[in-house]
This record gives sequence, structure tokens and C-alpha cells, in this order.
Amino acid sequence: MRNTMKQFLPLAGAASALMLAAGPALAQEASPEVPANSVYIFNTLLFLIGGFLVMFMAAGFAMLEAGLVRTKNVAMQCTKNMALFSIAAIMFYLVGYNLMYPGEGWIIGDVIGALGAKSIDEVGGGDVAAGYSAGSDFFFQLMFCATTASIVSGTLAERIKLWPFLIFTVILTGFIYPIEASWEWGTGWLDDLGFADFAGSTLVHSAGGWAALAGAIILGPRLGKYKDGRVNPIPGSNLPLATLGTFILWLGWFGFNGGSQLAMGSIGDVTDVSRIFVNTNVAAAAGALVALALTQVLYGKVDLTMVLNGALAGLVSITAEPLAPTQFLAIIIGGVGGALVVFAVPMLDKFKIDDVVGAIPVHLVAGIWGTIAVVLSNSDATLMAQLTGIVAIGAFVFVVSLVVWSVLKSTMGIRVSQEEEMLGLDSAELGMEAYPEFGKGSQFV
Amino acid sequence: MRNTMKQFLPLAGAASALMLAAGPALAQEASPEVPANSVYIFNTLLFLIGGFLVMFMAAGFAMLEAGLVRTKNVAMQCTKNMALFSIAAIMFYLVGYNLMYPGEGWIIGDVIGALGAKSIDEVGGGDVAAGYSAGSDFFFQLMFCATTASIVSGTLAERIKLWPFLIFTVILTGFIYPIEASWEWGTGWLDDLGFADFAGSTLVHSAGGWAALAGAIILGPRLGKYKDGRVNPIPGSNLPLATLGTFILWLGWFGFNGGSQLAMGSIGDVTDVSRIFVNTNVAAAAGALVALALTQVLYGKVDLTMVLNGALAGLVSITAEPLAPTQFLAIIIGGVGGALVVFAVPMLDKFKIDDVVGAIPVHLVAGIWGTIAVVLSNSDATLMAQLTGIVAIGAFVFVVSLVVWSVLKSTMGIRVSQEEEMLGLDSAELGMEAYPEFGKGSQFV
Amino acid sequence: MRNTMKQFLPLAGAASALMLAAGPALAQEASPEVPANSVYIFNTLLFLIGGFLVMFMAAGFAMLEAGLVRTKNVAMQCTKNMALFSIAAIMFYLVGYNLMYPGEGWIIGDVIGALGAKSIDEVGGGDVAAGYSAGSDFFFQLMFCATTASIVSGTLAERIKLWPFLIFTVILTGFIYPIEASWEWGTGWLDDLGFADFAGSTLVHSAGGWAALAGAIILGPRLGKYKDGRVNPIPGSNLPLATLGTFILWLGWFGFNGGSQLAMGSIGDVTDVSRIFVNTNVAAAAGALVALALTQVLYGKVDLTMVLNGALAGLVSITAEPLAPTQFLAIIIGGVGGALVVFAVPMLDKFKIDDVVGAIPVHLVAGIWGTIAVVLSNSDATLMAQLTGIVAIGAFVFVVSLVVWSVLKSTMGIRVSQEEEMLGLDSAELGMEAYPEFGKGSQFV
Amino acid sequence: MKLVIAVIKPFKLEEVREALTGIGVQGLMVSEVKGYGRQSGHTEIYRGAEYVVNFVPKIKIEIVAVDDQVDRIVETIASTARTGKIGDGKIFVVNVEAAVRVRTDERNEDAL
Amino acid sequence: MKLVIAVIKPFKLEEVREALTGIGVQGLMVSEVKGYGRQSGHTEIYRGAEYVVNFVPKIKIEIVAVDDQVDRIVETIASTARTGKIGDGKIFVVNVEAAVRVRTDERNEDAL
Amino acid sequence: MKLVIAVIKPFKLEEVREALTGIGVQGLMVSEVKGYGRQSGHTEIYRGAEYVVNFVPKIKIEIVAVDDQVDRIVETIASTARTGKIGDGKIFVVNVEAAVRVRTDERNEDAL
Ligand SMILES: Nc1ncnc2c1ncn2[C@@H]1O[C@H](COP(=O)(O)OP(=O)(O)O)[C@@H](O)[C@H]1O
Ligand SMILES: Nc1ncnc2c1ncn2[C@@H]1O[C@H](COP(=O)(O)OP(=O)(O)O)[C@@H](O)[C@H]1O
Ligand SMILES: Nc1ncnc2c1ncn2[C@@H]1O[C@H](COP(=O)(O)OP(=O)(O)O)[C@@H](O)[C@H]1O
Repeated sequence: MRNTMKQFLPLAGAASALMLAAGPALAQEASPEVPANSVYIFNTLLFLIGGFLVMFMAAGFAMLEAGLVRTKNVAMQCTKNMALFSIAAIMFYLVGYNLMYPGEGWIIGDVIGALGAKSIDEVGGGDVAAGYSAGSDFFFQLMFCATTASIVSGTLAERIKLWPFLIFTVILTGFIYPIEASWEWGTGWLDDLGFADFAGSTLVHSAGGWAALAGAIILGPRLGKYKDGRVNPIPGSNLPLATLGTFILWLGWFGFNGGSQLAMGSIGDVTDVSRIFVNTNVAAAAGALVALALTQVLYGKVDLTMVLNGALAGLVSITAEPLAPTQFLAIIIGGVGGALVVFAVPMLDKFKIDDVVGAIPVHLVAGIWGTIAVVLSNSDATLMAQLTGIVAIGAFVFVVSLVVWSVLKSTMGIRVSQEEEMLGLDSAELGMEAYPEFGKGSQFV
Repeated sequence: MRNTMKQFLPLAGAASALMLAAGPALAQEASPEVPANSVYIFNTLLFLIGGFLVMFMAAGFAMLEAGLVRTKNVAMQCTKNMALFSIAAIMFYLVGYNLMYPGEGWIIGDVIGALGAKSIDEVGGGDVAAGYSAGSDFFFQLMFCATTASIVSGTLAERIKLWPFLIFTVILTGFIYPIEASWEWGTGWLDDLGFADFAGSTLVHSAGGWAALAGAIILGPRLGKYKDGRVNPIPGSNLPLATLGTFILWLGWFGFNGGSQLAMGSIGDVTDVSRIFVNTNVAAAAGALVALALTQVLYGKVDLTMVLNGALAGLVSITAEPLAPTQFLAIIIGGVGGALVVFAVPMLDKFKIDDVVGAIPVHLVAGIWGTIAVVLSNSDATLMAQLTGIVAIGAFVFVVSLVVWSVLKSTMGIRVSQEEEMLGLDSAELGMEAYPEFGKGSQFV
Repeated sequence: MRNTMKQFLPLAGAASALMLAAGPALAQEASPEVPANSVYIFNTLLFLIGGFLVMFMAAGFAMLEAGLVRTKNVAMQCTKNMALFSIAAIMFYLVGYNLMYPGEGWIIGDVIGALGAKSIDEVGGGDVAAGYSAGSDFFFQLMFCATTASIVSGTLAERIKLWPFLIFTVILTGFIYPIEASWEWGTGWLDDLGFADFAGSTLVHSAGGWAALAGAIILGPRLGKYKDGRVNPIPGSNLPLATLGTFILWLGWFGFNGGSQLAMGSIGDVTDVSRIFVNTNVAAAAGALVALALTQVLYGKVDLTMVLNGALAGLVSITAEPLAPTQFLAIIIGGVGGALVVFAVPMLDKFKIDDVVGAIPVHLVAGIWGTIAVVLSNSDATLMAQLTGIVAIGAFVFVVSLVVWSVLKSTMGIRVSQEEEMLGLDSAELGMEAYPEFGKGSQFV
Repeated sequence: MKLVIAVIKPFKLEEVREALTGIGVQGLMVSEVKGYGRQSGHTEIYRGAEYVVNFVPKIKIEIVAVDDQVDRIVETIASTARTGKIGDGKIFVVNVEAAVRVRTDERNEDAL
Repeated sequence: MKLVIAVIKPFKLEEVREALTGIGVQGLMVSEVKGYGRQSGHTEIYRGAEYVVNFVPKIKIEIVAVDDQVDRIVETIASTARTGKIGDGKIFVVNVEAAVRVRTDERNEDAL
Repeated sequence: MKLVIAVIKPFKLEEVREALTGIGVQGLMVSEVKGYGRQSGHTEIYRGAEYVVNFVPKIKIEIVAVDDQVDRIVETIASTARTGKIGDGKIFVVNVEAAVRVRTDERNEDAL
């Protein structure tokens, strides 16, 4: 299946072939093919640009989360985001990549990939027949792994200890994500089954959401969040930072979805990348506007944090199939994502699952929706295959995460003490404060 | 006229042709032309890169404005910026694009374009003869529409109601901007006349400025801004955010101006894009430094907010013609822009026009200057044509905006109540606060 | 030596030639060379993308520094960062570029380059034989000059007067940096000697660090930093901004190192760029994680500011040779950089050298380490040549900076008065405040 | 000497300060407080959850004045800060036993 | 009337406020302060340098109440804010000579 | 017992705290205030418009002490906070009727 194999790419791009097949008239008037060397450069460049855009999403998550936690936990949230991205970089190199893309070397066929650190092209090397440089592909794929970990940190903020969180990140980025992602993008069993997830609504976003959900359940809600049967809102400390984070994520998503075309060395491919950019953008817009309108209608006032979540939910929703929909359909898909968030946030609260930044509604709920919505535009996708993928990956990630969180809990403990939580993780675990000054007058030292 | 038609682009780029004409010796030693397929990819890529850079300007405006309003209105300013960008994305798709680029389908020839939603290339499609993918062009052009709306939100901050503002944004991005922009970039009557506005000093920046000016007049100044004949400064709440916003805008401007070359599939085109980057950068630098020096000389102290405005004014000034000037001339053009801002800000105050972030000096005043300055380097431009464009677009946008604002005012009202304004829009209209914590000690909940 | 000549690039890229030589089997199966025009476009595009990424590093430095100074000096730090980038843009154009890249026109052979403003390709021009457009090269190289100046501003924050700082910046960006950088990248005497510094661990980072060190010595520490033999920590006012700044710098570094490949118009080159991205990323990750682990072990608590410095130190360390190392070696190199920072920060304090943001440990110390580490992977590099370069550039920049700072001190004075320092530079020199509101309740005015 | 403590609505500060200057008050201190009183109790919704806003931002003004000025100060604040709507605030008066001007070491009434 | 000034640990504020509401207190002011006391003195490390944290964040509550409510208020605050650990805070009582409700110009006990 | 209220220049805080510790003061509260007094009145320019800066940042220190320590505390603050320039601040003394240490329920002088 095209586009489900998020790595393999025959010379000159699957898409050009498709174009030839699909539009003979068009293909005829095309001048001779783009030379293979140029194709290689274009494809590699797509990975590099896509990669640095997605890398910047790490900053987006950091700012979003720093803005949505209380002041007393802001420095810790920054620390976790720096650390998790760094851990992902190293773990994906050491084990993740080859687990995810074993080629022919599966340990357990189509289920568990290969072990071993990833090696890339030599200096001055590169094989034109590969269609792109191995390093650019690694760079790009790594960023998806890091994104999965970023999702978890937001949900569990303000109460989880630093070190167990980092250990979970090691396991998530080194094993959990690569294994489930191999089933599809590594051409494992889900790919064989016809499951379609273009850029990772399920593989990345729902997966991150499931890991976060397992953590939230084991960890419990923040002190005071639910008391006497009431939900006690805990407002985020810095909404412009959260807004900035959302804009950065929106920007990065062009790399996330656009780069997942995996090729731009042909007219068909680069045209598809453009289509993806357009759909990605408008889905985010629709998600934001639906959340804006819905909160106005439901609560009588617009809720900025929901608008931000709505934009992100629009983005997550379109991620499973950002190419096939028309712009109109993309608006619908993104808009539904925005609506889902508005309803899912209070619903989670009903279950006393405390998700500090709304990562579960945004990434898990909208991720499931987006994966189902693939069938609306992609005729190769079947509802059955989509549901199988959603359930299989959900079950795997959720159960393994539950186990890991439980083991961490019963060994080193995952939650700070009540007193530390009240004091704030910044003082308790870092011994420093995000905004240490005593108001602006702190001209004393 | 080349470069005034901000969309149409014959196969392989007008600029290559120009290059062939202009430099035969050079052209001879050039190896055979870049293959048409590659040209298509390069051009499309320019739009995509330019587009995501300009998209990020939405974050720049959001941060600039969030930094320059008072704390009590910061969350609202973030909300407006998220919403206006989203509205622009949807309106430009639904009506804006075809109004702006009717091709042969003008409703009123060269004045009012076509109606109907924009459709882009099919999956795997793309016509090499078009020179770039339709989606990439749409994506890029959309961002200019959104920028126009961003300009308005800053001026009217801290007192305008959310919903009337959003309705105005719908009209601005769906109709006002596309119509006036069609006159030039849609090859309408101003283009026929020889008006030159490479990347939109007038079409985007002044237009946004005029819409903002009309709004500011109808809306009136903030409470307490002008009392007893004195101007009462209302300092912005977060200058590092405003600085960040300015840097982001500066970055995005490389996409704004560089992408407006519309092609990079030939040596001539990509060389021109480089030249545009260089001129854009140095004009911003000159604007910032002139504002820095002038505020030191005039007030005895440097005013950071003026330096930020100065950099932006430099950018706006060079936008009408970022290609033709030498670097030296770009410094002059940008520097004059920076100076204009320093004088225009207090002048607006004299007229009791309350522009919260200085958008009118930056975008309208420097935009006019930049459009006139085209004649300094572009021999195809005439002062007459430039003035005609400035006046025509100014009159159209200003009058239509005045009418729309007046209608909104007399129907739903556009201004919050005095009490709400004093309380702040965040509490009054959103029921939330940008920085809700009571200083850093708010470890209570 | 390839890669040491950071400008000259024969038609179609040295690297392609290298590839042909190095991998005949591979080269044979390659389709015909990328056409020269396409190569030109690719190379130019690399400079443009690299350039705008590095430009954004100016925002990264601004945010990092705004976050690490006290509230009372934040607006000034923003002002300095805006101004220094602007000054660099103009000075590098007026004198810097030709001093750095004199071609055949050295004033003093291989030591002092040529005088005169830089001119770039005409409109529609560009010479295919040059391999890239002159404007793109200028744009890219300019950003390195600006980076050097950004390094200085952080160290000297919170006590230096604005104007002497700006004058120093004029000299640094117009003369000091271009001259020392010409020795290597302008193919001066250090290049002849075999010194290797791929993207500027020494030429940019150590150079900035030396200039900062000289300034810190002449300027003295902030009031109250060292008293009664104790070090008195002065916490930064806004750690999420500092985190954002670090992420922006990390992003920009892909342009910094990747763009320094100077070519991507061949399979070999673009593959190398990918390799550079990968190594750059993982070195930063290692630097961050080592600093995280080390502060935990040494102090019992993780220090976020050290983690940020650690990531940057990892980046600086890999900058001298981001291409040759394997990913594993890149981890070592970056990790050692992170460790060096953790030890260098308190060491500087021992010498009562007050470096507000840790720029000397990050840029000078890790820069020296990175330059030496070249010999670990680049067989063309010799320890002798590396040390010669480190010492020569260090001595030149340090001594000249010492002289300039001393002259500035004895003429106009470089330090604000005690009272102004206590009051804060924002009030004293700008007459404005970064966060002027009296907490969030400041609904008065 | 008395210490007059007034809690008022934030946006009234500037007006009150001007009125006080008008009657000859030469010094005062201002601080931010959160008030709890009859005014509190409106509900807001944040991310779908209702909650009661208990504390309202207020400004506290503190003025030390000689005894015979106190009434005038209290009246001036009361009349200027009044909007007639709930939450206008309170004024309290506390006795002060001594005062010092740090700069000059002047004492008591001379210190004000 | 008396002014009750209580300095407590920040996270106890909400509990104390509820307890006070429970005994009929209808108004109070809250502000942030930094406390120095026995609790201070722990050392932290910042960028490799040790330093002593002298000031600890605290919340100050101020309540003006009629005389016969004061004891109950003091007891309520004391028992609610108590954790038994160092730094729990202090309560002070100061005499108040007059009170005004700005909105209505009611005086003294009626003003509370 | 007395409550000593001192308003000082912010950068003097650390010095004053050390001096007070030196004479045996074991506890105090610090808060940020904006002062209005003789010192105010300098003009600034913001975006081309002049305005008068009315309020100056100050630090307020509050100490409850037994009666016979009060004079020493006042003298210590006054001499340490003095720079001789306008705006050095004020010190006020107010009577305190009761004190409680929350942690132990100790009362009055034992509570300090
Ligand atoms: N007993 C009290 N002690 C101290 N401050 C009080 C007291 N009662 C009210 N306040 C302060 O006065 C403000 C206004 O009081 P409130 O009861 O809301 O309105 P009103 O004074 O109009 O009846 C409160 O927000 C609080 O800051
Ligand atoms: N003499 C005092 N005057 C004013 N406030 C005091 C005084 N002593 C202590 N405080 C306040 O009470 C807080 C708690 O006091 P502390 O000595 O740390 O613990 P404890 O009350 O448990 O003995 C301090 O942080 C300070 O805010
Ligand atoms: N009558 C007063 N009541 C309360 N605080 C006062 C009073 N007068 C002055 N202050 C405080 O003391 C500070 C210093 O007073 P100011 O008149 O400026 O200088 P100085 O004390 O040197 O004459 C003021 O900023 C204000 O905070």
C-alpha cells in the first residue's frame, strides 16, 4: 500500500509511478522524468525540512505545557521536555530505528523488528537507488518518536517525579513506539492488513495518548483537582506561552504531515505535499473555530485553552489522511476533531482522569477519529482495518504502559510526596523557580 | 509586468527568459535549462517554504500583540490571533482566492473577480505546464490574506468585542482583501496601469493599516489614553514577548518577500530570491537602528518598543520592491521607514487615534513610503502609477471598512462596556486570565 | 582542504568529485550528474534555508538571555539583541564580508583581507559557474558574524552600558570577526596550515567567547555577585523563555552546521548534510543529558539552566566537525561538551568572572573542546594545527577585545553607575520596564 | 497618628491618588491584594468545569496621617472610590504610636 | 473591632478561607508575602554555587472583625493552618478604631 | 508587643535583614509595595508621550517584637536603610494586642 510504508521508496518515487498510471494524458505532456540524482536530493531535502520543522515541535510542546501548568511546576516541565527529546534522540538511534524498520531482519516476523544501532551513509556516500539519504530518513523518523514522548509529559505534569518519567521515556522511545510503529510503517502485520495511517494519528498521537492515559490512571489526579465530587479547575499559568506553543506545533505539523509524503522528486509528489499542507492548515483552522464557537454556545464564554486544544485536535484528526480529502472534507474532519475535544475534556474529568494539558482528548480521542475518518476519502482503507489498527495499537501501548508505570510505581515510586506537590516540583525536585522574582520590584539580591 | 502578477507564471519561469535576454554571454555558458519537472518542483517548494514561514508570522503577530497589551487583555489578544488566522484560512478558500485570482472569470472585469471555492490539484496530479502546484500557490497566497487581518487586531486591542471583530475579519479576509489585491496580483486594473507592489507594501500592509485605522476611528481610544489633553501612555505588559514576536515576523518576512519571487527554478530566479533575502534583512536592520538612534536623540533614552516597530517598518518599507534596490538603497529605504515610525506614533496620538501596538505607523505609513520608494530602483514604476495604487486601495479599503465597522457598531455594538474595559477583556469576555496566578507564591488552589 | 574553505566551491560541488573518487561502484550506477543549473539552485537554496535558520538564532539568543537576566534588565537585553543583529547586518555588508573573503585581494596576504562593501549578483543574474548565488552566500555568512556578537551580549548583561556595547559590536562584526575568520574560511594562513573548523567552533563560538571574556574581565562582576568570598547566585527571571531560546538555537543549528556543507547539489553533498543534521542533533541531546545527570549526581538536584547550557555546549562541540563522526562519536563529543559546562561554570566563578548566561563555558570552553575533537574523526586534521588555530584566534580576539574594551572604558566608560545597576538597566537606560505591571491586578492606569 | 488602610477597586487607584494629593496627602503605599467579600461568588467555566471565583483583585492603600487629617482622608477615599456597586471596598483606621523618616531620622508627625 | 493578621503556608489558604466562611466571616484580604523565620535557612545550589534561601513564600490574611468574634477567628485559623511543621506561621491582633464600607458609607461594625 | 512597619528601598532589603538578624530578630514578613511620596514625580517618555511616574517600587517589612526590642529594631532599620537620598522610606510602630504561633499554639511573647 502506498503511503503506509513510511520508509521504503523505490527509485524516483512510488508517487511518480502512480501518476503515470493515474494520469496518462498528463504524464505524456510531462517532459522527461526528473533525473534520479535530483530526485534523491529533493526527497532528502523534504526529509530534512520536514525533520527540522517537526524537531521544533519539541519547543511547541514545551511552551504549551509550560503555559498550562502552574508557576510552581514550570521549570520542571521545561526540564522534562528538554530531557525527553534528548532521550528520544539517543534511544531511537541505539535501538528504536531498527526495531521499527527491520527490513528483512524481523526478530519475530512482522511483529518485533531488529536490534542494533542505526548506521547511516558514509561521508560523501549515498546510494541513488535508495531515493534519499539514510541520515535524512533517520532524522525525520526520529522526530515522530520524540513527538510521541512529548504527548505523555503534558498529561502527567505537576505530580510525577522526574526520574521515573525519564525511565518511562527511555522505554517508550526505545521500545514501545518503535515496535507498534513497525507494524505499519515498518511494513509489519498491520500494513499487510491494509491499515492506513499516513502520518500517525494512531501510530504517534493515539499511541502517545494511550501511554499518557495509562500513566494518568496509575499516577492519580493532582491534589485538589477533584474534591467533594466537584471538579476544581487549575488554570494554567501563562496563556501566551501556551498560544505560542500551539502556533509552533501548527507550524511543525507541515513538516509532520507534508514530510510523510516521503518524496517530492516528482510533480505528483510535490503536488501531493502541497495538498497536504493545504489540508493540514485548514483542518487546524476548523478545529480552532469549532472549539471557539462551541465553548461560546455551551459556556457562554470562549475558552482560549479549548481553542488551542481545538486547533491541535484538528491537526491530529487530519494526520491519518492529510492527502486524499478535499479541502472541504478536511474542514469537516478537523472541525469534528475540535468538537470532540470540547466534549472529551469534561468527560475525562468525570472519570477523574487528570490530564493537565488536554493531551488525551487532543491526541488520543482526535487521533482515533482521524484514523476512522480515513475511510471517508481513501478508498483503499476499510473500516475494519482501521479499527483493527486502532484497537491493536491501543491495546499494546496501553497495556505495556500500564505494566511499566506499575512496575515503576512499586519500585521507585512515581509520584512526589503531598508536601512536594503542594510546594511545587520546581522547588522540590529542582531547587529552582521558573519565575523566581518576587514580582517586578525584586531589585534586591 | 513581471512580478506584479503575483500568480501567473509561464513554464520555466519568466525570470529565466529575462536572464536569457539580459545576459546572453552568461546564458551561453549555462548548461541546458533546468528540466521543466525540476522547475515545477523548485517553484512549488519555494511556495511551500515561503508559505510556512509566513504562516509563522501569525505567531509573531500574536506574541507582539500579547506583549504590547496590558495583562488583563492578553488572553483575548491570543484568542483573536488564533481565530483570525483560522478565519482567513477558511474564507480565503471559500471565496477569497477566486475573487483575487479570477483568471478570465471576472464578475466585473479587472475589478471584481470570480466567486466559488478554490480547488487544487488532484492527488498525484499537477500540471507541469502550470509551473507549480495549485495547492502550493493557494497555501502561499492565503498567508498574505491572513497577515492583512493580523494587522488589524493589534490596533484595536483592549477594547473591541470579540465577535464583531471576528465578523469584520470574515469580511476582510473573504472580500475586502481579495478584491483590492485582485486589482494588482489578479492582473486587474492596477496591474494594467503599471502599479508595482512586489510583495504587498500596499496590498497587504497598507490595506491592513487602513482597515485598522477605520476601526480605530469608529471604536475610539481606550479609556484613559487621552485625558485632559494629555497622552497617557499605557505600557505593554511583556516586552520580551513583543521582542520575540518581532524576531518571528522578521524571520517570516524572508518567506513573505522571497516567496513573492514566485519562482526559483532558474538561476535567475533563485539568485533573485537571494537578493530579496539580503535586502529584506538589511532594511529591517536599518529600520531598527534608525529608530534606536532617533529615540535616543529625541527622548534621551532608547525606546525598545520603537526599535521593534522600527525593524518592522523597515520590513514593510522594502516589501514593495525588495529585489531591485542595491543593498545600500535597501538600507536607506528601511531606515526611512524606521524614522517614519518614530514620528508617526506620537502624531497619531495627536489625533487621538489609539493604535495599541503601532500597527498604523508600521504597516500603513511605512507601507505607503515603501510603495513610493519603488520608483527609486524599479525603472518600470512611475510615481503616478504608484500614487494611484496607494490612493485607490487606500480609499477602497478605508471606506468599505468604515462602512462595515459602522454597521457593526450600530447593530451589535463593537465596544465592550466601560466596566468590562476596566476589568479587562480576559475576565469580561473570556472569563479567564492570561497569567492567573497571584504572583509566584500562588501555591494555593 | 575541503570544508575549510567556507566559500569557494567549484562547479557541481567538491563533494560530488569526492564521491566519484571514493565510491566508483556507487558512482557508476548513478544516473548522469545533476545538471549544473540545478546544482546552482540546490546550493543556493541550502544557503537560504541555512541562513534563515541561523537568523532565527538571534531570537534564540534574545530569549535565552532575556530569561537568564533579572526582570529589571530584561528590556535592555532585548534591545541589545535587536541592535546587535542589526549592526552585524550592516557592518558585515559594509566591511566585514570582503575582509573575510578577499579572494585574491588581500591587503596583507592571508592575514588581512580586502576593504569595501559587498556587492551581489544583479537582478536576474547569477553565474552558473559560481555554483550558487552571491547573495545567498552573503546572507548565510552574515548570520555567523551576527552569532559571534550574540555570544558577547549574554556574558556582559545587567551592567554594561548600551552604547559602548554597541560600539564594541560594530568593531567585532566589522573587523575582529571578519579578520580572524578570513584566516580559515577566507583561505588565509590557518587554512594553509591545515586547521579544520567545519562550521565554527573556534571561528565563531570561541571567538565570541574570547571577546566576552575580555569584556567580563574589564567590566567586572555584577554588584553582589561575589561578596565575602562567597558566590551569590542571581537566578534568571524567566526559565521558560530561556528554554524556548535554547530550543530555537537548537533548531537554528541545523542551518548553522548543515548549511556549512556549502553544497547540496549532489548525492554526496545532500547525504553529508543529512549526516550533519543527525550528528548535530544527537550531540545536543548528549550534552543536555550529561548535564542533567551530572547536576543530579553532583548537587543532588537537576539544574535546568545547566541542562540548557549542556545542550548548547553539545552543539558547540560538534560544530568544528559535524560531518565525519559516527553518531556514536557525536554522542561522546557532545556529552563531553555538556560535562565541561557543568565544571566550567563554577570554575569561572572561582576566578570572579561573572558570565550571566554561561556563554563562556558554552561557547569558549566547549568550542575549544570541539576544535580539538576534530582529530578524533577527521584524519586530515592534526592536533598541532588545531591547537595553532585555537591559540592564534584566541590570542587575536582576546587581545584586540581587551584593547577595545579598555579604550571604551577609559573614554566613555562601559559600566553604569552603582545606583543604575541596582535600579536596573531598564529603568536607568531605557526608562521602561519589561513587565511593567504591578502583578496581575494592575487594572489601574 | 493613624494608619488608614483602604481596600478599593483597582481601577479607582489613580483617581483616589489624585484626590488624596488634592487634599495634601504627601505619601502613601499601595499594594495588591485579593479580596474576599460579598462581591465574590460568581462562577466561571474553565475547560468545561464550573468553579466559584472566590477572590477578586483589589488594591490596598496605606496612609499614615496626623490625627486631625484622618477624617478628611477617609471621606475623600470613600467618596472617590465609591461606584455604588458591590465590592467597592472598606476603609479601616488603626492607631500608630511612632513614625520615623529614614532619610533624616525625623520623628513622628515630622516624619510624615 | 480588631484587625487579625495571619501569616500562613500558601497551600493552606483555601482551607482556612473555607473554615472562616464556616464560622461566619464575610470578608478578608489576602496578600503574598515572603516570610523570614525559623523555617528559613535551607541551602540550594544554583549553577554550582550554594546559597541560603532566606525567604519563604507565605500568604498573609487580614480580617477586620468585631471584638467578640476575634477569638473564634484566631482559633479557627490556628487550628486549620496547623501542620505541626516549622513555618506554619503566626497570627497577630491589632486594634481598629474605625471602619467604613465604601459602597454605602456605613460605619464601624455595620461596615464589616 | 508592637508591629514595626518599615518601607524601604528594595535594594536595601538584604542589608536590613542581615542587620536585624544581627540584633536577634528571628522573624519578619516582606512584601512588595509601590510607594508614593516626595520621591515620585520624575517624567519618562514612552512611545513619544511624556508621563509622570507616580509610584516607585518599595519593600515593606513587618516585624512583631516585644516592646523593649522595638527601639533597637527601629534604629537598626533606620540606620541600615539610610542612603540620605530622597525616598529612603519610613518606619511606623503600631500596638499589637495578641500573637499566636500556629505550629505550637504558643501565645503572645512566646509566639514571636
Ligand atoms: N471584614 C473584612 N476585613 C478585611 N477586609 C474586608 C472585610 N470585608 C471586606 N473586606 C474587603 O473589602 C472588599 C469589598 O467587600 P465586599 O463585601 O465584597 O463589598 P462591599 O464592601 O461593597 O460590601 C473585599 O473584597 C475585601 O477585600
Ligand atoms: N516576629 C515576627 N514578625 C512578623 N512575622 C513573623 C515573625 N516571626 C515569624 N513571622 C512570620 O511567620 C512565619 C513562620 O515563622 P517561623 O519562625 O518560620 O516558623 P514557626 O512560626 O513555625 O516557628 C515566617 O515565615 C514569617 O513570615
Ligand atoms: N504618609 C505616609 N504613609 C505611608 N507611607 C508613606 C507616607 N509617606 C511616605 N510613605 C512611604 O515612604 C516612601 C518614601 O517617602 P518619600 O516622601 O518619597 O521620601 P522620604 O521618606 O525620603 O521623604 C514612599 O515611597 C512611601 O512608600
